[in-house]
Amino acid sequence: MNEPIHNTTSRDHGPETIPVVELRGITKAFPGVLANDHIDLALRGGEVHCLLGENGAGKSTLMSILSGMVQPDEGDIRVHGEPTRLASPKRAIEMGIGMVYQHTTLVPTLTVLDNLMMGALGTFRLDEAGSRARLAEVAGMLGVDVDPDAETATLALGQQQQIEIIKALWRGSKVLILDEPTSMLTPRGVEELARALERLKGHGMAVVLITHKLHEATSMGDRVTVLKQGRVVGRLEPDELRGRSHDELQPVIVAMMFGEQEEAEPELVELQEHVVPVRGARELPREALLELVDVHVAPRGGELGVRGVDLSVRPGEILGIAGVDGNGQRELAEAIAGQRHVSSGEIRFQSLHIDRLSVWQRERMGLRYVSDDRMGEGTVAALPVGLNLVLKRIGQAPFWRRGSIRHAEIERNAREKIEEFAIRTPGPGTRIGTLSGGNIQKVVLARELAHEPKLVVYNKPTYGLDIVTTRTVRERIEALAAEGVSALVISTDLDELVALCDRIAVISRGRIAGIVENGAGAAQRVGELMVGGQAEVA
Amino acid sequence: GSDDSSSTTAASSAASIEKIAIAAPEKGNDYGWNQQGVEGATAAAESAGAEIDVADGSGYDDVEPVLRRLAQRGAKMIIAQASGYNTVAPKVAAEFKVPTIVFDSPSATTPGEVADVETSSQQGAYLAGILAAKTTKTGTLGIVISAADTNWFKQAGGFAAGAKSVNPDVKFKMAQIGQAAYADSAGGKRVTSQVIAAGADVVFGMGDGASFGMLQAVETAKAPAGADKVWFIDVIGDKTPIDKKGVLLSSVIWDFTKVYEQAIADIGAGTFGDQGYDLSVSNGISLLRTDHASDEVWAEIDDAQAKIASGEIDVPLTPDQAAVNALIK
Amino acid sequence: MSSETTAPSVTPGAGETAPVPALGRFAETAIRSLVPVLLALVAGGLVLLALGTNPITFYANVWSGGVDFTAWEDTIMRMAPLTLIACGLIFVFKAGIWNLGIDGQFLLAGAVIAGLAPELYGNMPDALMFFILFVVAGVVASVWTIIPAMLRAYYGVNEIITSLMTSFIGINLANILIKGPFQDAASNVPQTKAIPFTNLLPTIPGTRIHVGVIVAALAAVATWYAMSRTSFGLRLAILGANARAATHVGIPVARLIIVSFMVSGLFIGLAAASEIMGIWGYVRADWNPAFGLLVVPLVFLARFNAIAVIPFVAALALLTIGGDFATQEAGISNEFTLLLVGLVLLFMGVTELLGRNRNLGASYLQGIRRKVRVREETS
Amino acid sequence: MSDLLTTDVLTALIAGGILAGVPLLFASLGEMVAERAGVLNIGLEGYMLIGAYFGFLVAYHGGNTFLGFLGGAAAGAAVSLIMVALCVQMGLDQIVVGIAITLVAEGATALIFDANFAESRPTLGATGRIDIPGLSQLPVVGGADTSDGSIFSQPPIVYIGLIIVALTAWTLRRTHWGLNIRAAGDKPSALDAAGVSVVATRAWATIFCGAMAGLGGAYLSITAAGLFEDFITQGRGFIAIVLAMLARGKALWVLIGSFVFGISLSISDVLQIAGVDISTDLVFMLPFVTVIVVLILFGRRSYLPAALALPYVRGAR
Ligand SMILES: Nc1ncnc2c1ncn2[C@@H]1O[C@H](COP(=O)(O)OP(=O)(O)OP(=O)(O)O)[C@@H](O)[C@H]1O
Ligand SMILES: Nc1ncnc2c1ncn2[C@@H]1O[C@H](COP(=O)(O)OP(=O)(O)OP(=O)(O)O)[C@@H](O)[C@H]1O
Ligand SMILES: [Mg+2]
Ligand SMILES: [Mg+2]
Repeated sequence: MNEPIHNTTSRDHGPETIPVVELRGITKAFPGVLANDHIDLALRGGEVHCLLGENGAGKSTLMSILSGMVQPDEGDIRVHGEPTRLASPKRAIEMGIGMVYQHTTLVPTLTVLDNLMMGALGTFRLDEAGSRARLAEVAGMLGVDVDPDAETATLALGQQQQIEIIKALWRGSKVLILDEPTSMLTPRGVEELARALERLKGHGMAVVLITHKLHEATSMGDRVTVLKQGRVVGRLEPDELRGRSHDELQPVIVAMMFGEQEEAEPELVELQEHVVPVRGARELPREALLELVDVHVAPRGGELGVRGVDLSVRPGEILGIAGVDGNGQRELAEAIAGQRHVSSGEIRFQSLHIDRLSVWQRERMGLRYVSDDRMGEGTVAALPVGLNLVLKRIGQAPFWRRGSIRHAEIERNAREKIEEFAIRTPGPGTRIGTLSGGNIQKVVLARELAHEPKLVVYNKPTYGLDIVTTRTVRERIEALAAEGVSALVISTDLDELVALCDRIAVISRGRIAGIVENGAGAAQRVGELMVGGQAEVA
Repeated sequence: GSDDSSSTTAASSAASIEKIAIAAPEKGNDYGWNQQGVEGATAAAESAGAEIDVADGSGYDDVEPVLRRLAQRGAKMIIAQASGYNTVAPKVAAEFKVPTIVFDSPSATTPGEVADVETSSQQGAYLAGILAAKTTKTGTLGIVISAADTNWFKQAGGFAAGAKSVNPDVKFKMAQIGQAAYADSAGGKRVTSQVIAAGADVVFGMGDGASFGMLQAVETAKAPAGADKVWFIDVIGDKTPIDKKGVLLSSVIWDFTKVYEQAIADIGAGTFGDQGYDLSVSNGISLLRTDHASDEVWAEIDDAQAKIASGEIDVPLTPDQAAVNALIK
Repeated sequence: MSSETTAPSVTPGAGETAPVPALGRFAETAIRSLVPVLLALVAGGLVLLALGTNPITFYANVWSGGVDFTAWEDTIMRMAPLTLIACGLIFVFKAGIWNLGIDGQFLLAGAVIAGLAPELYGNMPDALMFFILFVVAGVVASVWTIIPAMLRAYYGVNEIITSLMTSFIGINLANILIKGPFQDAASNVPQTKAIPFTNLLPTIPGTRIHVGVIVAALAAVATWYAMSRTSFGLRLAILGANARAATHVGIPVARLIIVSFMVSGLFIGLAAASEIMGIWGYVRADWNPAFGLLVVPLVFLARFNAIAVIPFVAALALLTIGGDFATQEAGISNEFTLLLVGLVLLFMGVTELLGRNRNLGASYLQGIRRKVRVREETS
Repeated sequence: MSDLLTTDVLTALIAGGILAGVPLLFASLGEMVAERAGVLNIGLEGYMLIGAYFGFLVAYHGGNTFLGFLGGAAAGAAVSLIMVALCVQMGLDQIVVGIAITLVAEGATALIFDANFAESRPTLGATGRIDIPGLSQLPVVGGADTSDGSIFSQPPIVYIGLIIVALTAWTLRRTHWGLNIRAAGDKPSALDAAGVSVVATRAWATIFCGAMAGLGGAYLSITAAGLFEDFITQGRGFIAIVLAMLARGKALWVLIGSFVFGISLSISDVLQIAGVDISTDLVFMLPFVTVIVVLILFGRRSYLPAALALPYVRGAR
């Protein structure tokens, strides 16, 4: 271990150089799904290779094969030209492949240093001193700063992401795979990541970057591969990327990703994040639908809690909550939804005090919550899609009559929602846990938006979604707002908030640092508040 | 009680009994209660010329099917060798009209169906007390019981009374292993060691499996100050075959043979169940004779036994801990 | 792969939703139930041979001991408490809650009603007395689950620890009650006063089988219905599958934990009432049939299905009743029965696993399910 | 009451506490380690029984108690291989298999013991002790000249046990094995992703658990009872599980818990011997009642590994 990262910069990547890793004809089937269908992919040193594709296209599966987590049904893998079987993550690590998974692989109860030392070979005793030195080295290479003794659970997601990257580089990897590393990061975090990747490229590393944000692909990627339904449907070589602007590249990529669908070209062009216009002011009723007065929520292990938040949302209004992840957003959302007690202060909904009402009662009043943790709490993986769609209606007509389930109603409802939200699933009876993230998110939305919502709290509603799904979700939020359904949209993605909201509040260290009316220059001011808010306490 | 003088004549006249059966909770090789029961029943069957059907190791919980099966297999008398059987056995007896012997349930005695056996084991324990008091060097006697069991309390009291009849100043260290630690041999060893550490050099131990732990504790114990050896007095059965270290001073033997012979005789005479039986020094309770005590001591014990049988000595009955405590304090 | 399988939305037949033909499913179930029993019998037979016992005779004796004469009635009666306990366990296990304090709950309820019965007996119609005793037993056992339930519900204290601890305490408490306030003054062994065996639970006409068996059968049907058809059952299933999701969808988790614990106690109490009022009429100190440990695995093998658990319970009852006779005949320790039950469990697990890999159908065990799915998928 | 204060009685109290506590110490130490790795060994009682039987057997035939301890540990480890194969490897339910192991062990040991030793009922002699020079002459805590010793006069296995406790604590905290074990219980997917075999980590932890429980059982039969008896463990395996969980993953707390429990059993004996009339039912309940009361009064979330009793399957959804 601890071997220094090679400084062999191989800037020239002509076809004559052997790729660090080469995948040929990789095929992988899951029940009902062909996740990877004869995929070829070559990764070269000193390059960032962007992997794009809609939700469920098979990106994570392909990378899991590369990291030894999943075994392919067919195809072969060459590392430095040598045919290699990556039978386990251990083998992959030995072959110099480091992976940052889509879902965190840090042990929350361990310290940062423990997490990094895990799996290191050679010694019996933990080599703390050596590991600290190594941490300093890798952190320096990435240009980040981490506390080795912090308990991992207490760190913000952005910091956890950095540790994941450090972990992937820890044993001197030549290949670094990042599965959607940016979806939780602020624009600043993304910039930092981009700089770090630049440095790694400089050290000759091959980087795979999976993202749903095309501008990240065009700005950071040296090479692009687009997957669709398990197949490679398009590639952009370095010479095709170099020297072309984002606006030129975007339609090309979009066409590759969604080209076969019936959507018309002009619409597709509108998918570009920056094209969505900033919302103008709307006429809204005066009286508040939801009001928070000096709300405090006690923190649980590692959280900040909420410390005196005042907010009000009017009928039909879309209020954004911007801020770096881990500043009390989840606590706030859960307090409104009723999943947590408010330690002091008041929550009023439709002028009623709801502090003491249960989740269930609030749901019946039309207060809905789209959780940011769709796998952990939003759905029950072992239950079928059909039941997941009615989880918040258990015992209610028409799905239950006198306490007994009516399968026909549930099935009918499921078919309706699958159709309406274009959920990709083999059927209503499929266990939801096997769907791709985007499709799980659609099930959650379909459930929350049914049965006359009045106000919906969305926590990172488009996290991890592909562009088409993202657009669908945003359109729904707007369409509902037009019908008078309010929305509280919590997001770390400023662009999203600017595109959607009437007003944007900035949350920082459990407090509201300020509220900005959306309009020209709003993004600027929100950004300032976010920075200022941090500075205020730090 | 019943007179035992007629047992031999009765046995020969009871030709109608072809088969007797016994159900016992544990296996009949425990050097204790179950072995005594099975051996007694076997001997009684033999002397009556009857077949014996042994259902040992029947446990306590599934005994009804066992008893029913014994009845259905043609037993003409069933011995339900456990006080824990004393509610189920009469039920089966009534249904199959089989004379049945139960224990510790005087009210169950029913003419023609059920006869209860009471054990005056305190009488034997009294003799053990005499032996212990004659043997002890430290003047402190240990009493270890494996459970809060009436039979154990009765014997503890008899033991104390017997010892005090020899030496009123003798001290007692008594301890119970657990609520139902009949088979906790590790507990038996632990508690016995502590009783010895508290000064006892003769330990009167009552338990089933736990007795083996007590015996082991005595075997490995360091004698308390003033004594050169620690002795063990057992109950019910005869552990001589496994007493490798020669620490078994004696045992209060419960021999059921005569009682069972009497019951067979009573069936023949049509008087079964008219009254219960009493196992006493006159028909089966005795002290195991070893050569660890002098002949004078044994003579004294024989004398006491005769006096108990004749009623000259009245051994106190101590059915619970409180009654025992009153005696040993 | 054909091109049809490329789109994620096709081949609905694969995996999850494939309908299994009814006969095939039945055959599989039969195979899965019989093979492990046969394997266990073979393994047990080898042990018997080693001990110098003829296995064929031995097993024939198990059967005849459990069925011949009137033993079949005992076997059926033994099923009553086992089934009731199994029902109780389904309510907690399905919710992912480990109530392992069965014996304490069972004995405490038994001790209380055994102490109460002589007081009521003769003062009211028997039917009323039995009703009261069943209710009291259910209430006592379910009250005895409250401490583990509340500690789990409000403090998140692991209920395996607390239910085991309260079980030890309950067993001791039952003994204290039996030897103290409930001691039969007329008896010099520690036990409660008995109600006459002629006045125990009524029997099914023409048999000795007490009506506790009917209570148990009704309980099994009710449990099955509640778990598979009602919203209550689904809430328990969600709690068991994902407790955070339960909170999120508005299930009152703390309350549900307490309710499921108490329902499980209720059934365990009913089991005690049925056993004591149906068979014993009193309780002896130190009486502990220790049903808990035997029933827990059956509930798993039946995959928390109250109807499916009945054949397992029947097999266990037959084995415990007939095993006593067979071991006596063979002159070996009756603990052989335990060995056999344990072997059946082990082989059931193994068969299950092999069966899944040969795609015999759905699995018995929660745990292997996930594992096996992936195996299939990766193979 | 003055009887209570004699040095002999106090020594016996400590000796009794150690006799009762050591089997629990070994078994719950093993269980604690396995639990940290995510394996719940409900079959601890079974491991202990098998360890007790084979420990006794080896000590009896080999004529050497130390061999007996090794034999018990080896037998316990061997039985735990069932758990390794069925649960750790194949992912069968840990509770079902654990209970099956207990039942098989209860049945098998009773059966074999009955067939081999029911008539002869052999016992072993006292286990040899080592006296810590100087200290073993101290009153009460010394115990050189008493039957069962005291703190400074115990069989080597007791001191070895203390060393194992210290080593376990150190290993869990300071070594790669320890780190792997902690990760395997809290987040096995992370351990797997780091290139360490979750199966191997859990397997070793389970084997350690089996060996320790077997050793505890062997101590029970060889030293604490000096003989074997059907069901000699008398539910101690389950008490050890409770103690392991209460220890919250800390070896030191296993040590404290075991001896507190041992001493509390021993105290009830001593009180009775001293003539204090006390129900053993009550005394036996006391440690548990105390813990429950403490939990109710100060009840806070108890720490148990997040992945306890869950099979790990790479990439499962
Ligand atoms: N373990 C599994 N069991 C069953 N199906 C699976 C499994 N893993 C992946 N799939 C399926 O394989 C397909 C590809 O999934 P994958 O996670 O690779 O998509 P992705 O491109 O990473 O999507 P996203 O952008 O949502 O992360 C999906 O349809 C998914 O449902
Ligand atoms: N009370 C309930 N009401 C409605 N649906 C339920 C209920 N309990 C479970 N379900 C769901 O209904 C389906 C069938 O239930 P169940 O788990 O009993 O069947 P199963 O044969 O065991 O299925 P599996 O093989 O998936 O375990 C499952 O998807 C289950 O999640
Ligand atoms: Mg993915
Ligand atoms: Mg199911």
